[in-house]
Amino acid sequence: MKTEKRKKNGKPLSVKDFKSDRNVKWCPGCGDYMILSMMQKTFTQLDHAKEDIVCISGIGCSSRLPYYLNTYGIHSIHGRAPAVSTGLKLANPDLSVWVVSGDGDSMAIGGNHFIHACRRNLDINIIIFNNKIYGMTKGQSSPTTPIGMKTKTAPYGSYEPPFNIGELAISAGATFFARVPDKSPQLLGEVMMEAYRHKGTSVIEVLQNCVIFTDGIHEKLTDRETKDENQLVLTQGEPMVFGKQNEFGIQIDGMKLKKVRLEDKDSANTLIHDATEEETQQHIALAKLQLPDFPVAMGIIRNTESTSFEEELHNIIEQSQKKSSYKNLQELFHSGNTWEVQ
Amino acid sequence: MKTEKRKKNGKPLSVKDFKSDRNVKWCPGCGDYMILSMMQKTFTQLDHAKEDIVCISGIGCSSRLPYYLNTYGIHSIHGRAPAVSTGLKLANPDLSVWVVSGDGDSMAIGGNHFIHACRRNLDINIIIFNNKIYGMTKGQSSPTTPIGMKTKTAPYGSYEPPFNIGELAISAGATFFARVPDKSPQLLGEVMMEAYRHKGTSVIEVLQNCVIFTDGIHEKLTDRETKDENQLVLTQGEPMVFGKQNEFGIQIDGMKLKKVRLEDKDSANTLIHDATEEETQQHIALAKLQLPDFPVAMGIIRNTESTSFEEELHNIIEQSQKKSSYKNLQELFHSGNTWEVQ
Amino acid sequence: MPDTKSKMKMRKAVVRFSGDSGDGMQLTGEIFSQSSGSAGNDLTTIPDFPAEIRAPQGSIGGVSSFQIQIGGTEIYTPGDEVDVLVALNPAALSANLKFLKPGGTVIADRDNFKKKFLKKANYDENPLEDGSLEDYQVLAAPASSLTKEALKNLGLDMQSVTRSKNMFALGIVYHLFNRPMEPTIDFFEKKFKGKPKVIQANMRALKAGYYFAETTDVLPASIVIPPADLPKGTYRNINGNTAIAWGALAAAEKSGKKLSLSSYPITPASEILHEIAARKDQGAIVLQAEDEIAAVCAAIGASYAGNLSITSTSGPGISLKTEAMGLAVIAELPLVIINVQRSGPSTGLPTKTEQGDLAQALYGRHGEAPLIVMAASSPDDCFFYGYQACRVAMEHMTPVVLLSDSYLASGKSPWRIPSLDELPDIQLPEYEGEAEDWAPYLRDPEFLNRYWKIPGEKGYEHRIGGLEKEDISGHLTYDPENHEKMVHLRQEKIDRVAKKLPSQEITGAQSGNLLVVGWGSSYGAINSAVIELLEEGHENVGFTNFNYLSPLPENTAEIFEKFDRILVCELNTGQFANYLRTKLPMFTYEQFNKNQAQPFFTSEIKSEIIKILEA
Amino acid sequence: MPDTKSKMKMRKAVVRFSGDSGDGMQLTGEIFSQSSGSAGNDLTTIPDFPAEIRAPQGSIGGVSSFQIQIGGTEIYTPGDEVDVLVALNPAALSANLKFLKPGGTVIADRDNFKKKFLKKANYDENPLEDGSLEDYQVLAAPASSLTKEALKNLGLDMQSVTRSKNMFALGIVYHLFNRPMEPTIDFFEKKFKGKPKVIQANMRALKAGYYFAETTDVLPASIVIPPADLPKGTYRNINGNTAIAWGALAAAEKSGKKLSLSSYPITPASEILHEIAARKDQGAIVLQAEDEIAAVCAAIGASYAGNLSITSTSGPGISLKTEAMGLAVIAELPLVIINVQRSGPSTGLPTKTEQGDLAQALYGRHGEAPLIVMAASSPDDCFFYGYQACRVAMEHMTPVVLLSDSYLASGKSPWRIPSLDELPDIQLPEYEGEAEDWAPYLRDPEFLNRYWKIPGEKGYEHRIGGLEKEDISGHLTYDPENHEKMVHLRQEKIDRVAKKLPSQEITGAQSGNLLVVGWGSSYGAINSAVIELLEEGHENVGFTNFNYLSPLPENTAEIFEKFDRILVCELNTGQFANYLRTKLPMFTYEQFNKNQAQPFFTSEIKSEIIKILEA
Ligand SMILES: Cc1ncc(C[n+]2csc(CCOP(=O)(O)OP(=O)(O)O)c2C)c(N)n1
Ligand SMILES: Cc1ncc(C[n+]2csc(CCOP(=O)(O)OP(=O)(O)O)c2C)c(N)n1
Ligand code: SF4
Ligand code: SF4
Ligand SMILES: [Mg+2]
Ligand SMILES: [Mg+2]
Repeated sequence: MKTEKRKKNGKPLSVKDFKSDRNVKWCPGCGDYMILSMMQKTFTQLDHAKEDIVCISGIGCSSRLPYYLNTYGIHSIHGRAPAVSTGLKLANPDLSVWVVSGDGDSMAIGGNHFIHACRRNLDINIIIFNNKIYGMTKGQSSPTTPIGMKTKTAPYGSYEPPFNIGELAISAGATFFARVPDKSPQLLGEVMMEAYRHKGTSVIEVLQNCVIFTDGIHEKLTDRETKDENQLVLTQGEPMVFGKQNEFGIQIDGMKLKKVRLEDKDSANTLIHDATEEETQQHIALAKLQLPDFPVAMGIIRNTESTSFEEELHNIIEQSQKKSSYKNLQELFHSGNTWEVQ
Repeated sequence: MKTEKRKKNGKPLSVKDFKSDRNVKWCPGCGDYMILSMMQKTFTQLDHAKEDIVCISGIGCSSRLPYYLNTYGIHSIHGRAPAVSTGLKLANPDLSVWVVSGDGDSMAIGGNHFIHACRRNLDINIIIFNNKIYGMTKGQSSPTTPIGMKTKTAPYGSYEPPFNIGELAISAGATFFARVPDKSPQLLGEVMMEAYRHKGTSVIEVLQNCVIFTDGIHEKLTDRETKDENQLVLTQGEPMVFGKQNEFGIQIDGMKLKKVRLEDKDSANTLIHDATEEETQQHIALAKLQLPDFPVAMGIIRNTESTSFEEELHNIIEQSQKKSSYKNLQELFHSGNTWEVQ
Repeated sequence: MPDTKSKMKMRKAVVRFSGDSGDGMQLTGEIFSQSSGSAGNDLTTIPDFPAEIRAPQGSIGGVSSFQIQIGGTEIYTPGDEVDVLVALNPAALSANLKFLKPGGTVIADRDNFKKKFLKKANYDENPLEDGSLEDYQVLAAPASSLTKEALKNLGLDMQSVTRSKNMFALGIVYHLFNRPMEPTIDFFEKKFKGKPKVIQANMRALKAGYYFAETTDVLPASIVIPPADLPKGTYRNINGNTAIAWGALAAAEKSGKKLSLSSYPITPASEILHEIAARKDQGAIVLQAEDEIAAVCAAIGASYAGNLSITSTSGPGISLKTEAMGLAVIAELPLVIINVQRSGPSTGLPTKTEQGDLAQALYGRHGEAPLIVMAASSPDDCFFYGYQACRVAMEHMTPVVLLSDSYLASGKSPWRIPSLDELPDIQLPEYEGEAEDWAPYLRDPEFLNRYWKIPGEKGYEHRIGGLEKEDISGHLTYDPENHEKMVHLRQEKIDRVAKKLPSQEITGAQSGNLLVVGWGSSYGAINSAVIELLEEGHENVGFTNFNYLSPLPENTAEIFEKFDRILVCELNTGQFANYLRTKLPMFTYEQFNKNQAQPFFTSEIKSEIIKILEA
Repeated sequence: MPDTKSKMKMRKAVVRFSGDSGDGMQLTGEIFSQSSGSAGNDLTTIPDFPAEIRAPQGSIGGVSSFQIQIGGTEIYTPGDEVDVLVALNPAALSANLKFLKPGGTVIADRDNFKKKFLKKANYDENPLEDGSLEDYQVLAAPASSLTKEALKNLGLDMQSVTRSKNMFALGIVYHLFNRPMEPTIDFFEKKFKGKPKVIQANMRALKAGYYFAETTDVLPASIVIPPADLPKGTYRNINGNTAIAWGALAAAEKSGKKLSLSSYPITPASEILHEIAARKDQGAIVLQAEDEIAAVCAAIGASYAGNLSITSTSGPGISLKTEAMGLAVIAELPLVIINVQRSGPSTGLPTKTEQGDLAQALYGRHGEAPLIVMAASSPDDCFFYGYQACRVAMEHMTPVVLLSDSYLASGKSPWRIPSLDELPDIQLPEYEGEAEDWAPYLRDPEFLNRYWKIPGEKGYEHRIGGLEKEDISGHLTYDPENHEKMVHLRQEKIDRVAKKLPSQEITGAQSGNLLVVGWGSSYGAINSAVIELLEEGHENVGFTNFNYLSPLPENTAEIFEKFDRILVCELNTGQFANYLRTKLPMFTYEQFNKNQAQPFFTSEIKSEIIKILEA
């Protein structure tokens, strides 16, 4: 209701409307710029009015983003953006809430809030800028740092097995998960719009390049030469094929996925992508595909229907209000045993 | 090395050796008693000497356990036992470390430490007493409380989708996951012993009955009448069959599992359990099987090989010590630019 | 009813109900409280039950007790010493005899004093028979057997029959205190509606006890407590946790805001969460968060969204909320943080009371992060301070820490139910200028609070956060002078709240020799002590109890100046005394402290004061 | 080298190198520090770089600076006002001119003062030409072009050539201060081993600058700073973070314990974690935890396991560690918590300095949870206090909070490298009685610490935790008297550490009119101020700086008594002053506070003292 009213009254918004008056202070060349710009672009297309959008972040280079976005926003504390947004969204379910976070912010200190946001399925959109490093604090390992990579805290090479963000999110209950490289703006825009449309927690992992500390870390995936072979771009209802000439496909083999070079005969067995499937196994398997044996899955891996947490809660509130023995506070206060003093 | 020395010198231990002098204070009938008793029994069979065992817990009814176990132990703070044990195990990898926790302790406040313990693959054993409620604080919802159940904090019925502990653990990286009802002591003992033998983080979910707040919550699984049909007890290398006459089996259907009534012809397709398989999909699918459509999987669902975190770290320490430019601290202190004042 | 006993008038009396955890002592006590309230007495109650969820039956560890002080005068504590002790089994007697006054009355269930239970309570001999109770008046009633008798033919199972003996004991107490049974029978009918057998069982047991007492000669006289002189109105008993929850609900209604509560369970604060979770039926928006950090962060989100936002916890939870509280301070968001203190440090003695978290409330955050600190002083005034905390938070755009404690949380006292009209108005910090002139950190010139603009308001889009900001514009800045300005400004904003606070008042002497100072829940014991001392002729003693701690009321120094000596009494090692030393260093503070994880006794305070007066 | 200039002797001088973030100013400064150290000067340095990881080139926000004070006398601060300012571009000049003394020297790269860069620095006119610098001595050298000239034919890419201009500037400064170039050229050879072109480039640029200065007449006289009178030994420059890390490594080695560090990265503490992570080559066991809570909990685990266990962080991280610190207190485990303070509240000004977390260190936990608090006062003494913190923690079985701050962390001063023998012995709390007599909370009769028995020791199996425990046995108990005893005992254990601490000492007047009090890192500025005042004839002023805050040194009151007035200077609103008011309420404390997220200037302290003396 509210949404429609706003749409009618407002004049169409432009990217400029979403630019704040603050100077953007990321390093020149940082992948964060593209994400910001796609958010601004996406926001012009939302059904929500500008004043009904809230962007909440934690701490990190990525988490500076709300300052550059002319909406309501909170630059909160390290790792806590999902928690802050949970309180906010429950308090006012009419808002469109966007969480912006880094791989350290959401996978290290914020891991608990992240998995609980996924579990609850609050209708918020969480964008994780995965540069596989702590940018803001100058180059320490994060829980997505690959084994072997040298960082300030792993001077002899990292030896911690990294999280796969998609696997963790889906297992924790996320009903929407997508992955996009910062270098694919169009896909990023589409994914953001789908995340917006999806009811429930949407997690978008953006493979983001940090020019200072992990420059080129996603290169194999984004390089013009190699990207067709190394990205499996998923489209709902379409077969999972990739390669310059779509010469490869993904098929199943027991409960695993296998990569095949497509000959005419086996293209029939190529999996058709269904992000809306309830079961998580296939989505998890897709999220886990890695180089060099497999391409990395991009686009919307999971997108299933279910009631959002705030709907559930507000339904219960409504129901219990209807059924309550107390019409108002005074009745509550006077319930049970009372007595008069004259 | 150490272990062997100890074994030789010590006399065989009995359950009594592991009983502390404190009165056990759980409610009469609580499922925790059985878990304690199976731990004490298992400990008599370990290669580790009694003084090399440490039991670390958080806060909750379950977390009182270390007081009743005559080993070294820490009753730490709510949710933090995996973190405490990480520091302890890294400091002294020779110890056998057992974490005891509740569903609230490890899935709510301790969720982050839990997933990071699974990710790192430290060689510790985490036993989660899953009574699907906060016992100690008298009956609030936990992240494993089923939807619809009334609790002190969900007086109108719970509306939060619960975590599946196994799914979360495996996705976070756990190399060992098992599930056992408190009413199956023998299986519990076997699983504990396997967890002990397994190198890396072992997670054991015990379906524990809280006689006060969730009495009978696991009844369908443990009741003599129904348990054969409702439990799928997994054994390494054996087909996945269940039912009073093993008349049902589990097979695959795309990337999903399906339950079939076994006729001679299709028993060949019945899955053979392989807990050692690297890929996680099948283990996750097993961990997620639920009533009423499926039996619940019990026993060791996943048990894969990999180097433990403390081994990795101590290897690097050794390597870097060998390669270091500084033989000792004095050399470090004098490295770089120094000058003399006479 | 024929009145066969002589009557003894008492100004106040303390009754303690005790028995096994399964004996229903809390309910028994509650019913007696209600009947006392209805009889016009003032009262205060306190439960005392095992830390274990279910301790072994008949053991000393498993004793559950309920203490109540009732009076024809104002009652501030559940009483130091007990006049009447109900002990349903040997363990209850063993655990509670130490509280009984010399000459006090014991009402015991003789049937339960058999070998098995005596042994569990470490008695070699039956104390009802071996003469060890000769300093007391003992009514050893065959409660179990007479209850069984009274309930036969009802068709109830044995367990239900046995359990009804608590009502038998209550019947004896009713007779002892000349209480009418009708209102209680009405209560049974309401509470057990649809379960006629249970109603019957309770009623019959109650009556059996009453008539047993009437026909026995053991109790020398029945006691009459005249009604107390309380303000007119409708009353109910309330505990501190419910009162805080209701105070917040009232503040939401009065301010026209929705109430958001985000909490994580912890003893002894959980009940606030339980109550508000049940109050979804009043529109409350409740989140049981995954931990205390999530709870306070969600509360910050709800506050930014424009709701009246609160989070409730106890010590360990507060420690976890520390970081986010700093964010609320620098962001200048309204937020109420309720700390129902328990005994520390660390996990400490989680079911016991202490005033140990004051220093943390004042100084617990990194950097200079001032906020409001207030404390409730009785179970019923938890309602008012719950309300006030919400009001001050919203009016001044600041986090407020409200300190309660285990003692207030579980204790009960009669609460006069106010109408919403009686409660002070809540003036939300509404911006009234032009949209163009507004800025996120534009301030009210008098109180320095900023204005509360919330998502959904067009043209007021703005970002807040934890980085230092330029005043007014809210833009990030590293400017040294600006930081200095903001540090002072945030403190000054808190200090100016004092202008709105009521003056600090003194009970007893308005000037003189000794001013006794308390804060929060020590109020009851100190007040009783000082009143008794005044009655005993110590005219030189005054008492003042602080509910507002940061900022202190404006006239604090003025009051302190009027006395030669100042004695600060608190349940910690001197945290408030130390705070006063920093705020008003010109005075000398003596201390009386207790660190036993239990409230002050009136007698302790009295003798300390006398010691000082006589020194 | 022919000496063509007159020489000017100075006792101390301040040089500030500034340029764009890409200009290598930090390295330039470091090299100058080393050469100053080698020349026998005492010194203190401080870097000052943008908060952004990479700010736009040529902008004022992108200026990176490095300041150093060198002296033939002891040097305690990087200096208030600058004698020589190197400014490689207009932005650097614009940002730093305010620090330059009237009459001071500017060394600028004339080649960079062109339109584009002038504009970025908001200059309409070229300040090197418009006369606006006429109060200063200006050497506008064509640094870029001469460097290019000097490096031609080397075959280096343009960028490397351009970048070498910092060495040209350094060459000028070397000539100005009569510094030999050889040691620096040796350094190039070591640092750039295997890259002969880079060695050549740096060397040529340095020499070009040197000879340019020699042949130009603009600088009137070259400066000679005589060597300072420092204790004999081998020295190196060290910053506070490295010094703390090394102090802990030394304590581990000295005590025969392994070092465990569990930390989560945070500015400005991360470097301690980086350094110890690299010191796996010395056997250090390092965990980068998932958050600060995990870090402190892992540290508790490592401590129970028997390692020297530390955790390092800054304000927001400390707030998160609060709860677990309480566990370490009640469990009585050795643990060092390092807080490299930054400017708060909340995220605050994360790269800036403040002494804002003292009150939190003292009172930040729920319940009564006393621990040791100490603070380092210079970059080099961070080594000693790092060592001491570890020593006290282990000897007394207690958590210790060590306070450093951003200023100490990034500043450098010369450190005389000690041998391990020189360091105080560490006496581990070894139990020497019979195994049967041992109990987990059995205590040393003198210092009340319990003994450290660790997993692996047969016959000493025991459990610890956060619940209140009976003394000696460690069994859980709710006994009221026991709790009171334990509350006092935990405090007394901390207080008794004072017996082992050195006496607090006074600089300047040992009694008299005014005692200036500081703590931690304010030492440098206050000490310089007081020394200057003494030299100027203010004989009545003494100065004492506290490194041990909880407990205070035993002779603190004794010292305070000797002065008429006490002035407490600190970078917060008065946290230490307030603490003193609670500990020693018999004295009156005046305050001088600064909340600008930057250290005191010597001049500020001086003028405050003079104001007080003259009042
Ligand atoms: C409680 C707390 N701990 C640590 C920090 C320091 N800190 C700020 S950002 C950050 C990590 C940022 O990494 P990431 O989330 O990956 O964001 P990026 O900078 O890479 O975008 C850390 C550790 C903090 N601000 N607060
Ligand atoms: C920081 C903190 N928050 C809250 C609590 C209160 N608390 C103690 S145990 C517990 C939950 C216990 O539930 P669970 O882990 O499922 O254990 P159970 O008692 O059911 O075995 C809670 C919330 C606490 N002790 N510390
Ligand atoms: S440090 Fe990396 S992530 Fe941060 S702004 Fe620079 S390029 Fe971007
Ligand atoms: S409350 Fe439940 S979980 Fe706790 S001891 Fe009792 S039965 Fe066991
Ligand atoms: Mg990152
Ligand atoms: Mg539980």
